[in-house]
Amino acid sequence: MTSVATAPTVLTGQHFMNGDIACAEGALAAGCDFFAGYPITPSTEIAERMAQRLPRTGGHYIQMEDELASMNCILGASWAGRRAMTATSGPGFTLMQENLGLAFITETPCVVVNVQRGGPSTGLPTLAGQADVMQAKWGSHGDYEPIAYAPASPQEMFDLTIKAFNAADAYRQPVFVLSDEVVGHMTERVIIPAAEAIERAGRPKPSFPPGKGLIYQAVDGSLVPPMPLAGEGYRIHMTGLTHDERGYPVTSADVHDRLVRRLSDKIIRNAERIVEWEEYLLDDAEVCVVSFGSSARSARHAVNVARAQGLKAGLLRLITLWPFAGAQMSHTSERVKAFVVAELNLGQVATQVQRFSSKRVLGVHHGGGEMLRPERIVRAIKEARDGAS
Amino acid sequence: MTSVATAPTVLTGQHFMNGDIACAEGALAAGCDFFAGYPITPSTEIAERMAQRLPRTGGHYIQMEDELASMNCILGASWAGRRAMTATSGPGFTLMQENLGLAFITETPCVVVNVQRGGPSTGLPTLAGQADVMQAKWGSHGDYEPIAYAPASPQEMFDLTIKAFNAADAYRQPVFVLSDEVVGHMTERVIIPAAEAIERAGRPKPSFPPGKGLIYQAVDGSLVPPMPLAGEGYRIHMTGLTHDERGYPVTSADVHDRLVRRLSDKIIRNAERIVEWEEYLLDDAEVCVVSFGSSARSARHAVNVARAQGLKAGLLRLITLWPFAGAQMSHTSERVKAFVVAELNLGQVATQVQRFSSKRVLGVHHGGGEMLRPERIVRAIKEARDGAS
Amino acid sequence: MARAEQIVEVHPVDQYLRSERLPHIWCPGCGLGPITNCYVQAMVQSAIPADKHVIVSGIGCTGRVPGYVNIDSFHTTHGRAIPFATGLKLGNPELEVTVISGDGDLFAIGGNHILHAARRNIDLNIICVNNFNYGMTGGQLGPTTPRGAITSTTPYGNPEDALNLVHLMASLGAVFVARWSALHVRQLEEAIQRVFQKRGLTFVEVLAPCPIGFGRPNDLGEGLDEMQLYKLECVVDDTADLKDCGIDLRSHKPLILGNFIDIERTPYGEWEEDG
Amino acid sequence: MARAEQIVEVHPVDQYLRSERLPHIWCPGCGLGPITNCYVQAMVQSAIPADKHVIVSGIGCTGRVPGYVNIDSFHTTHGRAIPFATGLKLGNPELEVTVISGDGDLFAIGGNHILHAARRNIDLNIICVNNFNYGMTGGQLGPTTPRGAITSTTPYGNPEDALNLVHLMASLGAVFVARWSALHVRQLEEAIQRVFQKRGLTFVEVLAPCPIGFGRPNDLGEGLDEMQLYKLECVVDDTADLKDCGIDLRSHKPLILGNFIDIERTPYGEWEEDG
Amino acid sequence: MVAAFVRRPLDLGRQVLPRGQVYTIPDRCKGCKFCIEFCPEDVLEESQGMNVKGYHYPVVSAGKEEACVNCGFCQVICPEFAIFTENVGGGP
Amino acid sequence: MVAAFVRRPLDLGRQVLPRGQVYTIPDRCKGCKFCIEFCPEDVLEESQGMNVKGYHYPVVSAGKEEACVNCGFCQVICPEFAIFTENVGGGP
Amino acid sequence: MSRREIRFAGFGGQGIILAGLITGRAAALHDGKEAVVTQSYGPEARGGACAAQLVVDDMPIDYPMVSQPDVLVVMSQEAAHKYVSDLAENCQVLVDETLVELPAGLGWPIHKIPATAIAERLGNRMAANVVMLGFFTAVTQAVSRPAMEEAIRSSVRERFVALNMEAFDAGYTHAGQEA
Amino acid sequence: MSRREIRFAGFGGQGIILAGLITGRAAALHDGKEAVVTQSYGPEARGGACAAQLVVDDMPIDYPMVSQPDVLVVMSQEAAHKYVSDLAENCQVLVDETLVELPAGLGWPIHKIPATAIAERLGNRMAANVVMLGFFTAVTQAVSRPAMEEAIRSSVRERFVALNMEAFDAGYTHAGQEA
Ligand SMILES: Cc1ncc(C[n+]2csc(CCOP(=O)(O)OP(=O)(O)O)c2C)c(N)n1
Ligand SMILES: Cc1ncc(C[n+]2csc(CCOP(=O)(O)OP(=O)(O)O)c2C)c(N)n1
Ligand code: SF4
Ligand code: SF4
Ligand code: SF4
Ligand code: SF4
Ligand code: SF4
Ligand code: SF4
Ligand SMILES: [Mg+2]
Ligand SMILES: [Mg+2]
Repeated sequence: MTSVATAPTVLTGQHFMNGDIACAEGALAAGCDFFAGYPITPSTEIAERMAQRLPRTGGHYIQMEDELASMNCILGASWAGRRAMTATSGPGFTLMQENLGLAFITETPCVVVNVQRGGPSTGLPTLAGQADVMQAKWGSHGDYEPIAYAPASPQEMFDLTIKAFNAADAYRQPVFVLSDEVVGHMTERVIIPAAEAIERAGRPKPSFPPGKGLIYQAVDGSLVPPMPLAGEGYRIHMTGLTHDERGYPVTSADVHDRLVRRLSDKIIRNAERIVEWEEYLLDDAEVCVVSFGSSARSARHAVNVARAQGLKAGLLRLITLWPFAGAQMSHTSERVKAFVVAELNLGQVATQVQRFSSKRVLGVHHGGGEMLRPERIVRAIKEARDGAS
Repeated sequence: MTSVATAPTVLTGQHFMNGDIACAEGALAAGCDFFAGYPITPSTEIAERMAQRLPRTGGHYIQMEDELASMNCILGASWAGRRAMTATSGPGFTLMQENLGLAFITETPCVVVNVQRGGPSTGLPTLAGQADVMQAKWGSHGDYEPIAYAPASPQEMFDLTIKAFNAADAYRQPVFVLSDEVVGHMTERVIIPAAEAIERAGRPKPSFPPGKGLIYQAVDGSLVPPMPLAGEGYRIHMTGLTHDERGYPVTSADVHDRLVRRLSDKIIRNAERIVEWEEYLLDDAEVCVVSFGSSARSARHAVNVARAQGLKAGLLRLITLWPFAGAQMSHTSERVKAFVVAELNLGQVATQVQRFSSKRVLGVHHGGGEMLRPERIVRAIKEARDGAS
Repeated sequence: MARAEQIVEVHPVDQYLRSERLPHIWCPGCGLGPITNCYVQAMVQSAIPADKHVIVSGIGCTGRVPGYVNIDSFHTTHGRAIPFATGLKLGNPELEVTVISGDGDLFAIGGNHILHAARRNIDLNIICVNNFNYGMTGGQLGPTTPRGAITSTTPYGNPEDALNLVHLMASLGAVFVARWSALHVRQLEEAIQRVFQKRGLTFVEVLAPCPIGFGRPNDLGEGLDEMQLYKLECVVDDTADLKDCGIDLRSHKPLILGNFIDIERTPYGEWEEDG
Repeated sequence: MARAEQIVEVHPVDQYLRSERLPHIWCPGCGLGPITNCYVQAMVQSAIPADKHVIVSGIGCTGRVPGYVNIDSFHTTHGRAIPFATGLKLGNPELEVTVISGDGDLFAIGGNHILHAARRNIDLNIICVNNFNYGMTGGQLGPTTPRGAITSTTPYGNPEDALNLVHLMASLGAVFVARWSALHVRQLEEAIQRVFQKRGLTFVEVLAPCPIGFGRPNDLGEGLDEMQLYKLECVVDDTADLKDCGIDLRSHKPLILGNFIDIERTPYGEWEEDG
Repeated sequence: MVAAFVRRPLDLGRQVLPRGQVYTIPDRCKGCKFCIEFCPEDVLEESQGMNVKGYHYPVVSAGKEEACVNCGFCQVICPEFAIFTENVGGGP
Repeated sequence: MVAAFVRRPLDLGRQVLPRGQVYTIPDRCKGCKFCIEFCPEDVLEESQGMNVKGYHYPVVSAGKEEACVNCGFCQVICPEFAIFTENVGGGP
Repeated sequence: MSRREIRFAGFGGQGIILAGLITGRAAALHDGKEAVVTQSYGPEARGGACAAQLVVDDMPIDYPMVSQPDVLVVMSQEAAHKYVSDLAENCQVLVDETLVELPAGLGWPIHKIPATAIAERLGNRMAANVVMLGFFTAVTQAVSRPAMEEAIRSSVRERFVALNMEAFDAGYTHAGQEA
Repeated sequence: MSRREIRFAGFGGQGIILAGLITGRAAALHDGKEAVVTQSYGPEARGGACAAQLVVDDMPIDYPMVSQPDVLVVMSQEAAHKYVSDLAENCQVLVDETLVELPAGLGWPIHKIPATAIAERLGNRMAANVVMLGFFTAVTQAVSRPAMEEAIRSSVRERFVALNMEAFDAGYTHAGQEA
């Protein structure tokens, strides 16, 4: 389809939009010009919006035969120089895992949105879940370090999708927007800034001409090798096999160890720059509620209720889920008596909080299907305050 | 293919076998009569052995078009009453995750063997890794509680494969044999007992006649519903959607929560019965080395070396990786000064040990490609002893 | 005696339905109801006892059929009905296994499985409800959507060519290949009866209105309008050249129906060993 | 002047090879070397600059080809070369994208992608090296293994029928469909030249010896023996009825080769919008 | 070759036509009108009132009380299993 | 229609046949013998000695020093990029 | 005005969600309030129960779910069964009396309008939701009339604006005529 | 006898792995010792470097890898390059001199046998590995001759037993003739 830009890429202004649409608009604002996907509730609106918008903004939309194909397609597009994205939900996210692994080991930037629904399996297609948090870290075989943002509102669907694109290019790897059905389908005011005001970090390009450097060699101690594109003459070799700095496959434990450690380290060592969180009434809190995404809205409501009842509760809302805000947890752990982790799953982030604190960690969990009820969180805050001492 | 039993199912006697072959023989000894798979190094020998043995022992071997198909095929066979199995390695295991989710939510017994190689992605096809441990727990979207055995020798490939089949039937869910290339390709003495001596737990059948009970209702407080088979007249409805006790899809947060909690609880509450581990010289140990699979052999060697050097080290070898031996860790944590976790990945089991201990946890990690060198573990033991106080 | 209608509570096939689950989720005017009805009628009348009939689906509106039929029924994951059904059939060859699923489920995400099941000639009956779109997710482009058609992901017209399902299945060697519509319930019922009797992989495509996902956006109107269109434009030709049997409802070209292929080929599992 | 051979260190196409990686991993007698050689010759001689040529593969022995060719080259995951290549091509239409992969990679695990790429008529050149088995993993059954053949997972003979690749691709609408063998290097080179010039999805099957995985277990001998068999039993017939062009090397029936299909069909992305 | 989408009773030629009694389960009906439109004898029409879901279900038209030939088409075409007929004499 | 798998130089009918010089990179050779068996002029034979990998590589047979017609077949069929020829006069 | 919880309920195809969205948009973009709309639906693409929840507040809204609605708009019998219970004490219940019959004496203020019938009279049954919105605006004053009109204008297709304005007006006016 | 580490190295297709397995089997099943064989190979299906590692001990073996072999059997030049360095002080090095040339003065005891040539003489180049096993048995005494013969018998196909026994014997005998 001949794609001609006839519509503005950035819809500057105030909107009343749902999270899925805001995500699509965030992508466009970030310069996303390639979307390959496969419909799945509750993320379909993202694809539909992209199908409507991309052909009118000079980009390309293609609907693939499945999620495996979608994932690979955006990787190919990324090597062709596109800012590429796909959007899905649990079952599709699972099907993308193998080629997410390819993206991690080949350091191919891309953005993958998972609007979480109730799982496992087909589960509750139309209702919310937050049970893909650990999967986002561990869903593919082997070791790697993902970056995952967890928006809690349509506005954040917009904002964090932009950040996701920038992080993907900066660290040359997939970045996740780990939303959930409530946020994806919730409609609220979204403010889209002027195009100039939108930060777009570029993808680092090799500073050497073709043939004069190693494609997979990180420079300046950054751990992230600059990325040449297909067609530029660099005679790239990309492989999902363990490879050396030339990009060539090598059957060697040493090379493998070096490779996977660099891939991990480029994120771990930059964690401080990547990790984002929000604190609310934490300063004097005895109980720290940890939450994210739609559950964080229940949690904040609960903290307000608790405060009104005289309970010293505060909220640590995770804006990035991965890399995990371990340092923040350790730090907070020194100040509070106990943690309450509120999440729409059977206790995933809770396992991470446990790693970084020896204080009591209470979980407020629900298998999924509806937002966490604030009352339950308030009760847990009480229990945590009383139990902890 | 007309399959006639012309060969013995149980090859009673002493053998010099590699782990893959032992695994296949363990499956046959456990009564496995259905294998669907797709070749992948370093698990292919399992498929090849099954292809050779099943048609001669009254079973069925089919090679599918990919791992997604393989996984579904064994689920269908399981509902037809077969003891069904597949075997794969990292990339294939990842592709199986979506339909493993289906198996968990529909409570379909089956055994999935993952002979781990170096990852992520295609990685190091011919060399060992142990980096799919967390994936085995979290690889599919949504919450569920897997059972995973980690054999450390060909003999255990045989023994634990049998246990895997029994656990799959007892708990009505997939059970993993999480091996690695070293163990799969290592050849050692394997003793196969007499057929009568092999424990074969049966799959609980409904005690009620068709139409007189609910298919998905657990009885006797066991949390595991007995399993009718296709063709028996129970008019089964099986769905990957959230379902009630009749097996019917229900779009309800309450039903969902109840379902996923029961699915989790049937494992968590039986964890004591399922979890297996081995202790070696732990009684007076100051440093507890935690390890599993091939790495546990390096670890045991290292503990011996350490002891010879006067270091009070012991080994806690995980025989089951999931459910995680949290109680054992907490318990051990009270006795030792520090943990050393030795694994062929960048620190996966280590994150679990951290959850259950506030003692120092040192990791001896390697990205994969060769067995952990015992020297490194010995050094870590020293460091742990010196650092811990 | 004047015989106006009598109002009752039970339908004669209710015992073969999970009637406590009615009304089903399908929209008014959807073609899935008549098709389910045909399957149930054929199943009830077949020589095979209901206990040996099994129905398997993937995910989609069509994927919900097994949930309403009161026999052993398996609603698997999106695209994976066929390998699951393969396991059932090979695991217990006594079962009469029918797969019913949508065009997207069987030919988009599940395309590889139908290809290989046909190649192997697994003894399965496959009924594909072709409504030219992904109904369940709200009317997106699918592999059967004709070029130029409007869907929620092709707002400017579909830039892809559609698969011609009967042609593809015939070239893959399916032993029985037919196409009917949700209006042709008698012929459909008969075709289903025939596939129960055949050994090997059989394939029945059923054209069905999805007014929500496809009919309305493409000015084909409601379910009833599309059924009227079938009445007007369907032509039965069992000997048609399948290459030329692609379908575009909007084109007002004849829609070719028929029992096109009926051949013998030894099913998987019944070859004699060579070795 | 007597002209015996001269011993040198560099081959004329070395600059288009990642020659520092030679010798490659392929077994003696494998067909992959000559095929790589043909691709490189065709690529070098094509009107398109080497910088715009891209080669993409999945996993397998064939999947290693891109690793030896000194152009932009992508070795993806098993079965996924085509969607990756689709992204590359749509992302930058200037690229001349060739997919080269094995019969298992493209038609077993990757079958769904080739089906849909052909339906969409993505502008890709697909070269499928058919060695009738999974070479890389040690000679297992694949979708092209003929019935009755011995592989490491069909020790008693393969109970499945093989896919007829050229027939399938033709019925999916590929705009160019050819079959040659690793011996027919001249014709293969020419066919590759032609696909560089065609727009839309083209398909070239290349029969190739895999003595380890297929030749030896099926008494076809070493690579050289299989090449001799090609020499004796191949028949070129561009107009053959592709339905009848299945291949079983053990049968000693003629192996039909040729440039079978060469049609025009607008490639994906070049339709004018309808809406 | 236009499709004979409605199977006329085989015995149409005989003297005695079969007669059918129409039964409905109105609350199951979703008002698609398939039964009404495709009844070969035009036996049915939309109800005046609505069922619980707000749909008009089929009723036998005035004057058509004897018209049903029990061809069963309405029964098989009904998506909701909301209508069927029974032979009440006349034919076989 | 048996395949003409070897393309004879187009100018076979002319007076002056092209002549080729054979070049080899022996250590690349894996001894498949494709070049030897399919050379239309039977120019090549196996070496006596082995290369580093233990394979016998091609050498020009005694008495065949002038026989190569530079058809290039050995060059394209060689899996290892271990042999090629160059025109050394005679033909174009 | 502090937090006000509003639920629109009916079946798919009635434009229930759209009614919620228009109201939310009116509040958020034209009345300068905080507003959030959430929706719930089952697997049904059409015909099934569906509801839109709207919370309007002067302060930022954390928890967007409706626990006990202050306003309930009911447009199907099924919705009535499901939602007319456990309401806030002074919950205003608005019903489309064309489609819904409520038992007497429920204890909440009930406001009836034959919205579907009115829409049919205006020539398009599909406009019943906007008839209801007019009624809703007049009865509840949860949003201003100009904001609502503006929101409708920017939410429906050009060629339907006139019809919808008429529908809105009919509903709004009906409020004055309520028995 | 305590832990003894043995490495067989050559290229794929030579039967290197099989040689290791036969030896391990002889030790584990017929000599009543503990034995474990591990193997390493690259992506190559054939022709690439390959090696079998064998550890034999009287005690159960934890770490199965060979760190510093006590016996090294070399059957290709590439293997020689790769492995003839960093050996245990008294490591016995056995080479197939048909294929491998070692520089002089390496400092380890070198035992040479033209295994491939002998096998070719016996009519099958593929039997070079068993020729080497005969030589290995005689030179290293790591396993007993009867155990080895038994292991060979149960590891090769019926019709090749005679050939292999001959090969074994030729290798074994050659040890006596070593220079
Ligand atoms: C892995 C996965 N991807 C996507 C979906 C979402 N999904 C559900 S049904 C469906 C398509 C249904 O189309 P079709 O098979 O034609 O059935 P119909 O609803 O039209 O009957 C999709 C894309 C899913 N459930 N799982
Ligand atoms: C997901 C996944 N499954 C399985 C494998 C193992 N595997 C690698 S290559 C291959 C088959 C190769 O066969 P083919 O494509 O015909 O290539 P050939 O080696 O014959 O050239 C398989 C099964 C893999 N790498 N990834
Ligand atoms: S969306 Fe389409 S296919 Fe699904 S129930 Fe409605 S009409 Fe039928
Ligand atoms: S295994 Fe077969 S395909 Fe692979 S390199 Fe060897 S001969 Fe070639
Ligand atoms: S049985 Fe036939 S004639 Fe009678 S009402 Fe039904 S469709 Fe009409
Ligand atoms: S066919 Fe069934 S659902 Fe449709 S109008 Fe008639 S009775 Fe109602
Ligand atoms: S160029 Fe032709 S004639 Fe000369 S050696 Fe090679 S194959 Fe023979
Ligand atoms: S074709 Fe190449 S590899 Fe084969 S023998 Fe000749 S030179 Fe050697
Ligand atoms: Mg469909
Ligand atoms: Mg192959």
